Amino acid sequence: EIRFGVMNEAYPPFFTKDASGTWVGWEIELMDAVCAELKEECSIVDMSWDGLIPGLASKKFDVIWSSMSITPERRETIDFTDRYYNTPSKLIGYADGVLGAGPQDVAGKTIGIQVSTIQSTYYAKYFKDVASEKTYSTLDEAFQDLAAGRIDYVFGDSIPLMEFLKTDFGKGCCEDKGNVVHDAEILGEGIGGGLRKEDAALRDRLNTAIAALRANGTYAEISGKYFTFDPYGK
Amino acid sequence: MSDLIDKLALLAITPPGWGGVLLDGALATLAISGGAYAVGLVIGLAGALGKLSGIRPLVAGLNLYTTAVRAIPELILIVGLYYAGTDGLNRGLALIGLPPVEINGFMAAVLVLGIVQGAYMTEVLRGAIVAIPLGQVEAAKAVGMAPLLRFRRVVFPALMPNALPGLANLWMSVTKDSALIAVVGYQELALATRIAAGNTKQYFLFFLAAALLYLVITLGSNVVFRFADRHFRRGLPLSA
Amino acid sequence: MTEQATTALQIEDVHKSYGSHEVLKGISLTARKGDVISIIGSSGSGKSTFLRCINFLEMPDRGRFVINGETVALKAGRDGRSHPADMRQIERIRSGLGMVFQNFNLWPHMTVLENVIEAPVHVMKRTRAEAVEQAEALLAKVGLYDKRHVYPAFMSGGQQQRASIARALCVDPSVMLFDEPTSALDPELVGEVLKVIRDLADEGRTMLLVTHEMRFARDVSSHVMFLHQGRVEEEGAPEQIFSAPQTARVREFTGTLAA
Amino acid sequence: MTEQATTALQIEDVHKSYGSHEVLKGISLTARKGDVISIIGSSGSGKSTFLRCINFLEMPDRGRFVINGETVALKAGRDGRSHPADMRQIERIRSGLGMVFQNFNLWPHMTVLENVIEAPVHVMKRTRAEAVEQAEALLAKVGLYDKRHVYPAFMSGGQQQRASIARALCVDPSVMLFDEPTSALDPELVGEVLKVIRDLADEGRTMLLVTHEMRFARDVSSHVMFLHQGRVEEEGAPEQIFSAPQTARVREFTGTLAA
Amino acid sequence: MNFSWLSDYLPLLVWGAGQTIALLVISVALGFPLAIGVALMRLSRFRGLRGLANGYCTFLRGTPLLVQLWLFYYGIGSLLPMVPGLRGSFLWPVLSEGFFFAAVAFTLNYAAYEAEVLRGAPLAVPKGEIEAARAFGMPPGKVLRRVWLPRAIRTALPTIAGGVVLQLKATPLAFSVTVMDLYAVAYKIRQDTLLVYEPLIVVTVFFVLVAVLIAQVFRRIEAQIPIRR
Ligand SMILES: Nc1ncnc2c1ncn2[C@@H]1O[C@H](COP(=O)(O)OP(=O)(O)OP(=O)(O)O)[C@@H](O)[C@H]1O
Ligand SMILES: Nc1ncnc2c1ncn2[C@@H]1O[C@H](COP(=O)(O)OP(=O)(O)OP(=O)(O)O)[C@@H](O)[C@H]1O
Ligand SMILES: [Mg+2]
Ligand SMILES: [Mg+2]
Repeated sequence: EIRFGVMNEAYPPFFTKDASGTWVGWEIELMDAVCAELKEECSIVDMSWDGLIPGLASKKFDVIWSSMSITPERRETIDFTDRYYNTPSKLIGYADGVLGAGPQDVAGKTIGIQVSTIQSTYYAKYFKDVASEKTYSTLDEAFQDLAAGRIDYVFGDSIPLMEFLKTDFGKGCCEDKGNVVHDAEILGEGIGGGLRKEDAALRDRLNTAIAALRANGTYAEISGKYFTFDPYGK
Repeated sequence: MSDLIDKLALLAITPPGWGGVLLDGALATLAISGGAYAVGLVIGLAGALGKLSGIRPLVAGLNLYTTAVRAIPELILIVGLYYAGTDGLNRGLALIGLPPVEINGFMAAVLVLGIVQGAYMTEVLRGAIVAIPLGQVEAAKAVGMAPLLRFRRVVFPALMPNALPGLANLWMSVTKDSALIAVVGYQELALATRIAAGNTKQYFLFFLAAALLYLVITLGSNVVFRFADRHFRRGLPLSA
Repeated sequence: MTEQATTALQIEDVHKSYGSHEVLKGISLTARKGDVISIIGSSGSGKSTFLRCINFLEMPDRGRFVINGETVALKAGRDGRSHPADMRQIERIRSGLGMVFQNFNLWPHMTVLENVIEAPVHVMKRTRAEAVEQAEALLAKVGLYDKRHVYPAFMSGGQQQRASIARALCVDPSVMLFDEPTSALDPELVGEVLKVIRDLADEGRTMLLVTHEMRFARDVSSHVMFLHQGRVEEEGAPEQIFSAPQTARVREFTGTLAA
Repeated sequence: MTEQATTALQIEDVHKSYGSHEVLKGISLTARKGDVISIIGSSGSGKSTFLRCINFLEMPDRGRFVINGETVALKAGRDGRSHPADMRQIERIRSGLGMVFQNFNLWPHMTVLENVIEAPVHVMKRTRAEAVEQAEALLAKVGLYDKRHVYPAFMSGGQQQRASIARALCVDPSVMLFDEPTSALDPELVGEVLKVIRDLADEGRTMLLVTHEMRFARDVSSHVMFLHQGRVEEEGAPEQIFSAPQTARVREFTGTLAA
Repeated sequence: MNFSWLSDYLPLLVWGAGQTIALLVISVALGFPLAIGVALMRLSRFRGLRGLANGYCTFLRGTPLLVQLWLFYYGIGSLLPMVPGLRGSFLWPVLSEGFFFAAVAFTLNYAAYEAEVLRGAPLAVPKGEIEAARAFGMPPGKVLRRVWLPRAIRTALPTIAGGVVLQLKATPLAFSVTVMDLYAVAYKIRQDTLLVYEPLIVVTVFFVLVAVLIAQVFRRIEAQIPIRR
C-alpha cells in the first residue's frame, strides 16, 4: 500500500474534498491512475500544508502528492519524483484593462502571494524593489483580498488563478494580467511527488508509472476533463 | 432572491449541500473536545494532588509542566507535541525494540489538547482543593476515614462548587482550541468550514454558519454547566 | 483487669513542636470511663494542640498513647520524631473518638442527617437503615429531629454545633473530644449547646473538653487540667482548681475570670 | 431656638418592612447635642435596621427625620412607601453622620491614613494637606499614629475598629452612629475600642450606640432605649433600665445578662 | 539543531515580534476600558443595556476568535470598498490592512472575556465597604470610582493577568488575516528552510519570556496593595 499525503485545504481543480467527503480533482485522478498502473492499493492521508514534510519524515504517509513545487531547498530535505505537471506563474489583478506582468507594471502596487511558494522566491528576486508583498496562508485568502480591493495583484500558479477568474466572484472584479517572465532556476522544475530520501525504489516505480501514463494517453485523458491545454508543460 | 435561495441550498444536509459536512465537523469538534476534556480532567486531578503532595521533585516537575504549557501558544504545542511527540515516542519504542505505533489524527488531537487542558485543570483543581475549609477535611479524618474514602465523600463534593466556574471556562476554550487541531490534519468544524468555503467560494455564508454552530455548542454547554452547578451547590446558600 | 476495663485513655508524656517552638512539653492524662475532664488555660497554652494530638490530627513528636485499651504503635522517623506505624490503626482509633470542633465543620453538601450517618455507613459499614434509625434518635436527643433534612448552611450556629455533636455521637465513641465547642457562638446559642453537653455528662459519657466557659467547667467536670505554656500547671477536682488553686498562675487566671 | 440649636436628631415614627415582615413598627427618638444613647435588645429586634434607617442605608417606609436641623424631604413612591425626594440632600446629611460598622468595613486597598482622609478630600473637598493634618491628630488620639501607613489587613481587629472610628470622626460628624462596634472582636480587643468610645463620650460627642455590652451601656449612656420586636419596649436613664425595669421583657433580658 | 538562518531572517523576526507586541498592547489597552463598560452594563438596572451586553459577551465568547477574525476581515472588511469614497480616502491605508481588523477583533474579544471576569468581581466586593462609602455621603459615581472599581479590579488581578497571557497566546491567529506576526514569520521560515522545530523554538522562547514579563508586571502591581489571606 502507498499512502499519499495531500493538503487538507481545498485546492481546486487539483484536489479537494467534495460535499460528500470524496476526494476529487485532477491530481487525485492522476494518483489513482498511478496506483492502477502500479497495481497498488492507495490511500490518502490529509494534513495541513506545513505538516506535509514533517508528516512524511515521521512516516505518517509515503508520498507528498499535493502540488508541491520541486525546489533546491526542498531537495535538501526530501527527494522528488519526476515532475508530473508544470504550469506557468501569472499575475491577476483588478480589471482596469492595464495588462502586463513585468516589474514595471507592478511598480508601487501590492502583490498577494501564498507563503513560501516558488512565487515568493520569484517575488524576492524580481519585484521586491518596486512592489510590496502581502503573505497569505492559502491562495483563497489572497483571492478574497483581491476582490475586496485590498491588494492589487495575486501572483501564483496559473491554473488556480484562471480557475478563480472563472467564478462569479472573479469574473466581476479581476482579469488576467499575463504570465511572468520565465526563470527556469526559480520556476523551472515543476510539480512532483515528494518522498523520503531512503525510498529510492518507490521513487523509481512512481517515475516509471508517470512516464507510462504520459505514453499511453491516460494522462491526456485525465487532463482533458479539466483543462484545455496540456498541464505537463514544455 | 433566487440568488439567496441558491446560496442557502449550499447549506443542505445532503451533498451537494455542505450542511452535512459542517455538522460532521461540529460532531468531530465535540468528540475531540470531550475526549481532550476527559484526558485533561484525569491529568488535572493527578496533577493537583501531586502538587499538593509536597513531594519536592514531583512538585517541581508539575510546576514546570503547568508553567510551560500555559505560557506557550497552543498552536506551537500542538505542532511540537504531534510531530516531535510521535517521533520521540517511536524512537523510544525502537530503542526498546518495539515496532512504531501509528497515532491517528483523532487520538493525537485528543492527547495533545488533553495535555494542554491538563495543565489548566491542574491549577483550577488545586485552587479548588486549597479553598476547601481545612476543618471539613479534618472532620473527615476525625471520624476515621481513610484517604480514598475521604476524597470521594468529602473532598470531591467540596471542591466541585469551587472548581466548576473554572472547569466551565476550560470546556468553552477547548471547544474553540479544537479548531487548531486542523494543523495536524483532523477535520473538525473550522477545517470543514474552510473546505466548504474554498470549494464554493461562499466564505461569508459558511463562516456565519460555523459561528452559529459554535454558538449552539456554547449555549448547550451553558445549560449543562448550570445544571451541574445547581447539583454541586446543593446545601450552599445562593449568595457569596 | 478492672483497671484496664475502666481506663478509656491513658496518655503519657506528649511532646509537640512547631519548628523550633515547643508547644507541648510533656503532658500526661488518664481518663477512666465516665470521667469528664476539662482542659483550661490561656490562649496559646497548647490546649487545642494537645486535644488534636489525641486523635492524631496533629502528629505528636513523642508520647505513649493507650486509647480504649489499644496501644498506638509509633515508630521513630528519620527526623527523630515518632510517626504512626500503621495508618489503619490510627483510622480505627479515630473512629472510636468523637471530635466536636469549634467551627462545627459540618459537611455543607450533606443534610444534617446525611452528615450524621456518613461515618457509621461509610467507615463502620453499618447498614443505612440502622444508621438512620440511630441518627434520628440522636438528632431527637439534641433537639434537631425536625431539621434533619436541612442543609447546615441554613441553620443557626447553635443548631450546627448540636448537629456536629450528634455526628460525633453516632459512631458510639468511647471518648468525646470537644475543642471550645461554644466559642464560635452568640451568647444566646451557647446555652443550647452547653445543655446538650451537660446531658451527655449526666449520662456518664467519657469526655475531654477544652473550654473557656469556666462556670460550666466547674459545674460539669470530674477533673480539671490547667495548661500553661505547654505544661500541666495544676490539675485536680474542680473545687480545688477554682476555689483553692495551689499555684499563682492559676490563682491569677481564675481571679480575672471571676471579676 | 434653643430647642433647635441643641437638637441633633429628631426622628419620629419610623416604619420599615422587608417584604411582609415588619421590622420597625413606629420608632421615635430625639437626641440632643452631647447625648449618648444606647440601643439594646435581643437579636432581630431591629436595632441595626433602625440605625441604618437614620443615614438611609436602608430606606424607611415611613417616618419623619430632622437631622442636624434639616428636615429630610421624602416623597411618597408608587408603592406607598416614602422615598428621598433629593439624593443630594441624603448625601449631604450622610456626610454629617459618622457611622462605625460591626465589621469595620475599612477599604482594604487604602492605608489607614488614606481611609481616614478619603471622605474629607473626596466628599467634603478639603485640601489634602488639611485633611492629613486632622487625620493624623485623630489617629494619634485613637493610638494609631504609628500605624497610619499600614494597610488594614495587617492590623488586629481592635486596631481596625479604632481606625474606622477615626475615619468616621474625620468628617466632623454631628452624630456618631455605632452598630455593635465590638461584637466582631475577641474579648481581649473589646477593651481598647470601648476605651476610645468612652473618651468620645467624655468629650461630649453626640452618639447613638447599638451594643450588646450591657455594662458599658450602663456606664457611658445618658439614655437607653430597649427595642423589642420593632417597638420601643422601654426607654429611660440607664439606672432605670438596668436597675428598675418597668416591663417584664426588659427584666427578663437584663436578668439573664446579670446571671 | 540548525540556527544559521537566524541572521538572514533577523529583521523579519524583529518586525514580527513588534507586530505581536503591538497587537497585545493595543487590544489590552483598549479592551480593558471597554470591558469595564460592558461589565457595568451587565450589572445595570436597565434590561436593554443588560441584554445588549450579554449578547455581546455570548457571541464573542461563544465563537472562536479565528472565526471572528475571518468574519471581520473577509466579511465586513470586504464590504468596505463598496462604501463610496472610502477607497480614495486617507483612511484606506489603515482600513485595508489586516492589522487594523486583527486589532479590532482582538480588542472586542478581549473585552468580552474580561467583562466576564469583571462582572463577578464587583459582586465579590464586601457590601459593607460599599456601604461605608455611601455612609460618608459619596454620590454613586464616586463610590464606583473610588471604592468599588479599585477593589473589584484588585480582586480580579490574578485572573486579569491570566487573561493577558491568553491574549498574547491568541496573537498567532492574526496571520489568518495577513498580519505577519512573530508566529507567521516563523511559519514562513519553516516553509523556506524546511526546518520543523528550530523556528518554533525561537518563537516559544519569545512567548515564554513575554509571559514571564507579564507575570512580573502583575506581581508588581499586586504587591502595591498587599492583601493578607
Ligand atoms: N500549625 C501550627 N504551626 C505553628 N504554630 C502553631 C500551629 N498551631 C498552633 N501553633 C502554636 O502553638 C501554640 C499553642 O496553640 P494551641 O492552638 O494549642 O493553643 P490553645 O491553648 O488552644 O489556644 P486558644 O485558647 O487560643 O485556642 C500557639 O502558640 C500557636 O501559635
Ligand atoms: N435585608 C434584609 N432582608 C430581609 N430581612 C432582613 C434584612 N435585614 C434584616 N432583616 C430582618 O429584620 C429583623 C431585624 O434585623 P436587625 O439586623 O435590625 O436586628 P438587630 O436587632 O440588629 O439584631 P442583632 O442583634 O442580631 O444584630 C431580623 O428579623 C432580620 O432577619
Ligand atoms: Mg484552641
Ligand atoms: Mg444588628
